[in-house]
Amino acid sequence: MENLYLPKLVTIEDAYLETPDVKSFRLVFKDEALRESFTFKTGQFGLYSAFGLGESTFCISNAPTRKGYIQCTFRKTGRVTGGLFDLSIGDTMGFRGPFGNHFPIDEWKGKDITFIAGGIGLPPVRSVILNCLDRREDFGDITIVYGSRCVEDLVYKNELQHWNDRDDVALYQTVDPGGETPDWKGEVGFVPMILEKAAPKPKNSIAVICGPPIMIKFSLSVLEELGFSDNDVYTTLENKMKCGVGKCGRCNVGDIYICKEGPVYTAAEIKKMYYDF
Amino acid sequence: MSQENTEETQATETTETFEPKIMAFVCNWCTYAGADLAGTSRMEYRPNVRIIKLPCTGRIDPLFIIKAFENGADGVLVSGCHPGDCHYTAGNYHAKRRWIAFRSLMEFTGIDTRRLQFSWISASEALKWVDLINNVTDEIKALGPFMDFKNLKG
Amino acid sequence: MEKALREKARELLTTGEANVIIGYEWNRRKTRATPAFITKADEVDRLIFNPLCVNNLSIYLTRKNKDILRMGKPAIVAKGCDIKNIVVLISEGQVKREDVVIIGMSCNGVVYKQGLWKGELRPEIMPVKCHNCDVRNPHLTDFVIGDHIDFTPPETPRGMVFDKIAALDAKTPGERWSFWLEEFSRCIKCYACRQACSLCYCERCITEKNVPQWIETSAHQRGNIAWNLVRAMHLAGRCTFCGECERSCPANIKLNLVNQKLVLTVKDAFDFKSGYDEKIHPPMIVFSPDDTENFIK
Amino acid sequence: MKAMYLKKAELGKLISSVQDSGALFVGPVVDAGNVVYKEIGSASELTGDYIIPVTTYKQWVFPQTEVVATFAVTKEGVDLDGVDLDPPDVVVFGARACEAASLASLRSVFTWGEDDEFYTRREDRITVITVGCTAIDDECFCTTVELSPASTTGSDIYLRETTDDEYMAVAVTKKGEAFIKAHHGVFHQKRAAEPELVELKLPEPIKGIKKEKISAWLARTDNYQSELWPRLTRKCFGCGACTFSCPTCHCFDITDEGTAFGGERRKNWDACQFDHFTAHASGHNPRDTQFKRWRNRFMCKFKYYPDKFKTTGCVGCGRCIRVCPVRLDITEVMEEISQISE
Repeated sequence: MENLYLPKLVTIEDAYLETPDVKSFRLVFKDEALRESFTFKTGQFGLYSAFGLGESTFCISNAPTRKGYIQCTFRKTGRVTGGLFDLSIGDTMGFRGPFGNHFPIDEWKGKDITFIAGGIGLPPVRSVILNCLDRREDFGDITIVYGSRCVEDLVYKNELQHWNDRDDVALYQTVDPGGETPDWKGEVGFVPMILEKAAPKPKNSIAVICGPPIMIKFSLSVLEELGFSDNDVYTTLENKMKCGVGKCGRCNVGDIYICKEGPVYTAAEIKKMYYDF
Repeated sequence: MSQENTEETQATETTETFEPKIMAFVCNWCTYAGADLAGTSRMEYRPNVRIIKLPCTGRIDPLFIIKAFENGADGVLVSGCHPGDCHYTAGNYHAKRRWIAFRSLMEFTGIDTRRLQFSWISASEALKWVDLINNVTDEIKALGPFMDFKNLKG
Repeated sequence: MEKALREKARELLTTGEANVIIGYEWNRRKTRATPAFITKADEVDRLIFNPLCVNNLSIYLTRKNKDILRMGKPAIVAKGCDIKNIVVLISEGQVKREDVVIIGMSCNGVVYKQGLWKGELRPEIMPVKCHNCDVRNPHLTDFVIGDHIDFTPPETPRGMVFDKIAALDAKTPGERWSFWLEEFSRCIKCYACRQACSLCYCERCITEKNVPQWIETSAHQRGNIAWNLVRAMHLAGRCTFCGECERSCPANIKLNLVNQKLVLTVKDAFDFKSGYDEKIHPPMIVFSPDDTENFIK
Repeated sequence: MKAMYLKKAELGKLISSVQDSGALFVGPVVDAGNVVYKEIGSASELTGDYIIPVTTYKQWVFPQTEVVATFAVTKEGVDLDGVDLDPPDVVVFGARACEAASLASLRSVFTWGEDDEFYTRREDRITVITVGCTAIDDECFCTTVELSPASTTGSDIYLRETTDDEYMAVAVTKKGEAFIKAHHGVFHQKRAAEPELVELKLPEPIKGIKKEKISAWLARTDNYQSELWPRLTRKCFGCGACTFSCPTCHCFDITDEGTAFGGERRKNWDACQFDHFTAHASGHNPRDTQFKRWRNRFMCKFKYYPDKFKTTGCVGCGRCIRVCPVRLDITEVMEEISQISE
């Protein structure tokens, strides 16, 4: 019987503590055939099981161009993520997915791309960044603005270093005022302010945003001032999900089921939705 | 419930050698110390009891007791400092009020109150602890496995 | 009576003594009374009061209903039995006495379920609480609407609930267990009992606490027994026997029996009846060194 | 297929015939003062004196709680087992026309995109035998939502009572035809004169309600913020009685039960009326007050279902009105919306 709710078993191949409460896993399917056949698109998400505790939803944070494994990053907040957080290399967990729509990267060929992320909002964006970097010649300028509350809370520190070292990426790292350490070399200030400073050119350009609602709100108005069209600004909507397949009825924003029709939307599409955030 | 439980239940049903599982919720300062004294004094008593130590009997939520039964306990023992001896002055008095109501509720619901026992045991009463555990174990052994809860459909 | 109520409501709204009147109004067909929130003085004529006004409106004073709290200072239309709940809310620090205007209604009784109403209040359709009511003249009020009612409740409470409790007490534990198993098995976990209860005011109920998941949320026997026992226990010494939980239960589970059993237990053990004096602490948060029991070894 | 007849006195025969075939027979019985659907053993348990049972028969296609996977955690890893569902045949007798129409709505959700076989396998094996209503109450409003006691949508067999204590049975679907054939010993053809049918009772359509006006008003996203929502629905205190007794409500939760060593994953009914239904782990809740949750229920019935799934979201059975502890009447909201949009 086709069981929509039956997860696939995955093994934690690598685990990495990003911040005191954020962990990244690198997962491989137990089923070797599935390792080969599994594909996903950038922006899609999965449901991750800690057996005995339940399932939790977060994005797949690696790029589909790097095959054979899944990466995810999550913050320990509740029952399931708390359980997942306690797992370590070699442990088994469950995965269902991939679900949802994806970023239309192929349509972005030849354009400049600006990534704007805050805190734990970087993982979904990372998938797009990696995808774009793997096909670097397809795109114009790449700008990344990433900030968090404090230096300790920045995720993917190694990767940030790597992006910083590249000549073909403009990386702006920032922490909220008061969150800096004495040896902090990045910016200090909220993400929207730094975005204003980075001032990406709006023409022939795409912006991808992910982060806390308040950051999204102010970044959107900055982008608007810079002259970005709502059709060129992408974000991913996150809502509580249980089934991932449009049955359980809780992720809807108005008539839109985020898990099936989302989570990736342009700002223009979001403005047309019922206000149910 | 875990498969371990159901297997064990089935096993105990078929044999004469039923060994009850007894859950004891005890306070850190008196009963636990009493049980500890029994241990350090090399007193022997029935191994059927599993102890959960809490700071005070006032911390014992009736929910713990329900949860213990749900998870396959055949009996539950709750024990703490004698009235007036509470390390936190009055935790056991509050607990006593709660137990009066809870025991009445359990009785009204039809749960055999012999499976839910309460006692006061001080840090020096190792003997009382040993006797209590032996008695409670015998009593619950005689009652057999607590099928009321084990038979609940999950 | 309704006229006096409307006048009082108009006065409270115009003077600004209250911003919202929580009362009752007719439904569209005028067959049922339903809660109403009146904020404008020219709408007070919607207010009604009759034996169909069975809801315990004190639920709207709790923090569960934040959007109602945001409407401003409430004046609540309350029968004596509803006032008992307000008293408990005050004694537990949930509501400040000065933050609510209580319009007490003299009451001759209500109907247990509104569907039973055929235009006349007969004893058979009244809930047990009404037959034993000692607060037909409301006890904690700012204003009383209606005439003084001469009614002396029976010395020892009577009625079906008490008979059933006595009958159950006389049975063996095994029989009681099967009775409750059957009752609780019908539970569908809609939590109407919790939501209807003004004393279940937690913003996060124990069933919603999931680290660990104390009470299984599935509506199977195990989860249902745990939920119903814990709900009853959380109301021990607090329940005023307003009966809203049982009335709201779509599965007709006899919640009044467990609740009243605990009311009786608390009365016997601590000589306390909840809902009469807002200055006395509820029995489960205080103690007396003289509390006696016969089961602690 | 021609109309067949079934003597009321021979229901017992039908029940044993169904049970002999290995199927469950579900019908309305009185339980603790309520008429509910229940699996029954004999005809004496059935009641004929009801408007509509308080509970729905959706529990036989979408159980309140069901295991979707079991797992055991061992040193080596996790043993995970799916469920190979083989549900029994179920015959629901005495359904009402309104409720029968709801299975199509549930199916549309559970087969949208991927098929939820926990639902479809059960629904494939259910036979719905509807009895036309000869009594109604104030809460019935099927005629307001374009159904009626005479509609056969969703029924497999439609029964009408006759004045000589029989049912006239019309097979609506192939499944119904097959059912009558399988139990042909109980059904018979009328030989004498045409029987007289007991007249159906139809609720008067509520005049103030205009369906097109409601959809047009709901379609405007600015009306989502209308003051009407809090005004009419703030008395709702957020229990799940309406959703759990609704034949088209489909929301569920997926939860794990057990210990660190093993347990099961369950699919349980859930309700959009509960405050934690949409709450994020961060504490943010998109529907943080009760009127927003109630608004979602209304929108789901009258906007999302019709637009997205092309099925009806509300069949007018009136159960949500009957069970509501604060008597929040969905038709009053429909009427109000129809009127303000004039």
